[in-house]
Amino acid sequence: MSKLVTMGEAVAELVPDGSSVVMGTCLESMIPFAAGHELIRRGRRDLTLIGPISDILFDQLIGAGCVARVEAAWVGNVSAGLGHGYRRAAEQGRPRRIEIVDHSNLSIALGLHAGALGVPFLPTRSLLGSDIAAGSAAFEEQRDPWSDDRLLAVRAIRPDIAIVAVQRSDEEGDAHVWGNLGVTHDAVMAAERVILLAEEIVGADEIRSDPNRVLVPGFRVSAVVHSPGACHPSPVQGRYRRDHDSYGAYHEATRDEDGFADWLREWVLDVPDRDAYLELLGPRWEELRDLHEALAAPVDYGW
Amino acid sequence: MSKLVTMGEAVAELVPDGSSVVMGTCLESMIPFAAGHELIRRGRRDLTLIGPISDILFDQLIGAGCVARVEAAWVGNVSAGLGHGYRRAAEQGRPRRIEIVDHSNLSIALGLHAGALGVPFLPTRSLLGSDIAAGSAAFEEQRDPWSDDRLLAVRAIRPDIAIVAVQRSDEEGDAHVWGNLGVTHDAVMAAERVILLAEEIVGADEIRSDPNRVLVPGFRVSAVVHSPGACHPSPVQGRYRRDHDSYGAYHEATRDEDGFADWLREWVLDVPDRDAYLELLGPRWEELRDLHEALAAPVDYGW
Amino acid sequence: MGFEIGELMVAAAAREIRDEERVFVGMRLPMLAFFLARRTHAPGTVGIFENGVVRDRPSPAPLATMSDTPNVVGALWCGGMLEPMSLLQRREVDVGFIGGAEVDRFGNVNSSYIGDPRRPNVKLPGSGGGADIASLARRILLIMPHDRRRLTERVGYVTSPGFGDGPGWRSRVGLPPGGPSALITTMAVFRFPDGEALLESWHPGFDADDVRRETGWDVRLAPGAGPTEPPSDEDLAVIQELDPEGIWTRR
Amino acid sequence: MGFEIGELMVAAAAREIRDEERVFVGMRLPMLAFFLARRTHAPGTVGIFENGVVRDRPSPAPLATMSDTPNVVGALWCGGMLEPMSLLQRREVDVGFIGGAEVDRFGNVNSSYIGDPRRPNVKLPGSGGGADIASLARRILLIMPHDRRRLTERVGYVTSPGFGDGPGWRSRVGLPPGGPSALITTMAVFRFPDGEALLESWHPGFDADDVRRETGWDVRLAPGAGPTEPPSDEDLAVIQELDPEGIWTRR
Repeated sequence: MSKLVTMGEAVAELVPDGSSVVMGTCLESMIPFAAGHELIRRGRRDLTLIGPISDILFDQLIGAGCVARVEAAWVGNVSAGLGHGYRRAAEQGRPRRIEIVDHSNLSIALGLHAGALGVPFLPTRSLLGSDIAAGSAAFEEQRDPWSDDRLLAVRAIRPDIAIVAVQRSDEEGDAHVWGNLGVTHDAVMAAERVILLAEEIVGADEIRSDPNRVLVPGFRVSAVVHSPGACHPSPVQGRYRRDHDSYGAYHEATRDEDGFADWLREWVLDVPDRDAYLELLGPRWEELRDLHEALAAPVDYGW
Repeated sequence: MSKLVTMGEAVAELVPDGSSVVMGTCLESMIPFAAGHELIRRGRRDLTLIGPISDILFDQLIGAGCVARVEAAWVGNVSAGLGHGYRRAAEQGRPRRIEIVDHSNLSIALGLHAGALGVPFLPTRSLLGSDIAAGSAAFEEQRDPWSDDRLLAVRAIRPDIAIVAVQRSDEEGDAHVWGNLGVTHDAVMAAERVILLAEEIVGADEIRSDPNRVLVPGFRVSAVVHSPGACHPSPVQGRYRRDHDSYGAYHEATRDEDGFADWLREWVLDVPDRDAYLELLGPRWEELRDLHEALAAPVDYGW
Repeated sequence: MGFEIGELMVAAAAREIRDEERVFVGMRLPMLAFFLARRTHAPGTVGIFENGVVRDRPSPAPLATMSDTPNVVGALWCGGMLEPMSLLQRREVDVGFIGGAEVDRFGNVNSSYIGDPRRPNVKLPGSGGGADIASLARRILLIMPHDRRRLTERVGYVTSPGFGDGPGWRSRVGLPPGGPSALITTMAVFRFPDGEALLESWHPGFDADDVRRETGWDVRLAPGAGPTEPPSDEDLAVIQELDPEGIWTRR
Repeated sequence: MGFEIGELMVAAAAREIRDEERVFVGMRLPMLAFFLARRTHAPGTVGIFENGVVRDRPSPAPLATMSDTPNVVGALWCGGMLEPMSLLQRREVDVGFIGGAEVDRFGNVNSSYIGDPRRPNVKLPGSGGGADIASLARRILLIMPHDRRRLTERVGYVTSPGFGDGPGWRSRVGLPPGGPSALITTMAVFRFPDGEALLESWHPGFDADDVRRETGWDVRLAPGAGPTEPPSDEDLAVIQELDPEGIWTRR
């Protein structure tokens, strides 16, 4: 049964106001910017954003006023450092106050892993003595029942929805993904609903030819959006490179609120969909897709 | 730096008497029988065997008197049911008494996963009320700090050594493996030392062409043994099928201790190495390797 | 009777699977039941194997174990054991199959020890994934040969927990809701409406008294108990296609 | 002076890496230091990136982030984040690099909040993996710009724990042994023999008093303190090969 929908349909039906959304699960690559921009265009409000290192995607959604709460290890601009949108919200409450639940990369990975495993928490030896854990509802100190060692229990994170990008998917949501995967697998297993942004839609037999590379059984996927270029300016292995200049330009353009508003209009609000966005990029988009081939060695699942 | 050694060298140097050894990590496939037979030939004693479902490998080692302790979810003969060697040891203490630490598949997977993650335990909702957990040193009841729900803490398992088979490896232990993987990844990460049995030795560039398919960073591997056919009679995806008849024949031949001794002599003690073993199989070995090809779809890691 | 008991058991088990359900599939009869359900009334089911395979089509060749090479080919997903087990623990598995050496009136299963575990008369292979399926699936189906020594008042060792000592036990020990919904034997089908086995039907060639004689507890009838519904012609055609040599259903 | 401070910092950091060590590699100067060490005295080191990449050769093209496409190509291993983090937690990572906005006399790092966290003057991006590296690596190397406001007596918020309030603190709170072994700044190198920063060396163009003036705590000298060893010609040649446009070392 095909789960193919447009980005607009996916966001409209699966991401209501107030949803908790995990994105940016591969860290600096495969960030689903196209979905974030659609959330902004639809004026989503009171979202909880969850992710290890979201690069500028979270900054954009926060700056656009979509976000009530952030659970993350790092929010900023990987190329330029600080994120102005995040800072304005955290420091001045503009455009609105946000609640921040601080994590480290390991603790957010463990929270999602607990959600994926179906247990209420997972223990770690990290963050003991860090102010990240002190007084946070995401953590509880506990003891190892055998050694009595101190441990930190990281509470399970179960997002309402995971939005992740994949290189190729069939129409039912059986998908191949490759490259650095970050917390993608656990995010998709922990979330109640999953939207895949697929660079390419392929036949089911192509996916089934390599079941070890399948992200997640398709029955955990709610919707598949065919959205080539969905991750620009972040990279997708085998599809396009990172557009470093975009990050610098965003940093410069969004130093103040007026600049942010202008940036948002130019790149999000006045852009109807991803195709129009890619057109706006001009010849740069072609250049970013001019890659050196690097084919994986053949694998025979012979039986 | 090459880690290539013979099976004899690997077992002699890395698996002393008294070692705890995890094997059979893929469940019914890729069981490292060749390594088990070498352990028997070298007269290893007081081993602890760890694995979910070991099929007849554990039965053979127990029957040969190599084993002091078994930590497993299931020990027997998947084709025929009960394992006579295991029964004789557990019921009559012959050839020696063994200690049995009962697990379920999930609990042994979690024990190894805890070892892999570097935490002293992992919580589960399984096995509450099962006699497997009652009074076992492998488990402690605990409570979720948030909901106060009952949970079972599964103690970390950190084997001295993991012996696993792979389809192909380079000389440094960077290896590709495919098919159903069971607890292989966690076993290799949890163990202090790792021996890989490689069906094929390939160049480093072949492995590096597909880093997502690499089992484990090579620095966790202590030794690589080039041992085609190491898993017979269990199957290896893309290499050979399961030899079902061997399991039935073993079951019939080992009903009593004399029969077991005869079987052991014929298939292990009088067989100097794996090449001789495969010769003993005769034309059957050729037939088992006559497979239907099933190639994975190409993947481009283009950059 | 134009069919074997094995075929009837497969058809009876298949009827327990509803469309779109996620099924923890064992080998032999359960696997046939799963694919029969898929081919008849439940085309949207998905099968999950604990070795790390998820699939919805029969494998291209018959299987003796779930890790045989044909089971990976054409799979929807393939990886490690923790993922299928996590689906269970997240309560996303609707139904799982369990066998065992002994079962009792409350659906508890022993597949570990006959006699004192410290010096057993018989050491059975153990849980495998059975105890996890029994703990965590939303409901389980028990498949067993019918024998007075196997269907016993109280198992000596609970490998795979059913309803313990009766209503309320699962939540008291911390287990999620679940437990056996049916016990399908070579003679009969039992149900567990309140945690205790009630005889629902007996297979062709047997009656309730036969079942009583071969059961180790005091058999009580479910309301409306009667003969087991035989497999349909369609069921039989599909089963014979899935198991052409009758290895599992006709030996 | 025939080199830039960035090049000196890279060479100084590289000298901290011993052969065969497993290094948690950050971007920029730490990555250059790792590959410099590999090319000179430590050919057996392996680099681990928290996004799931393990590699021992420089990527085929320069990286701005660890998830750039060239970093995956030719990697020894690539997967999820939990695996590199588990190597840390299993204490198999010998050395990790950390930066941050503020560091104090006991090597605690703040990369979260300047001012009251509930109403911060500056909201910094946060830990990323820094707090985990600081908690779990066998030792860490701190790399920072030298500035009196950044090298402060006591950080207002401990993102990445160093030695807390001094000797014994790590074990008291439950952290494994570890903590900073060196703080390499744009002016100087400090060591932490007993959990407290001692000035070991000052870079060319500076002396101990310059460092004192630009440091927010009362600077104490390590025994034998003196000028920082400059990069060798070989160091400089390799650095210039790794960073031909001087993006990180010369901007």
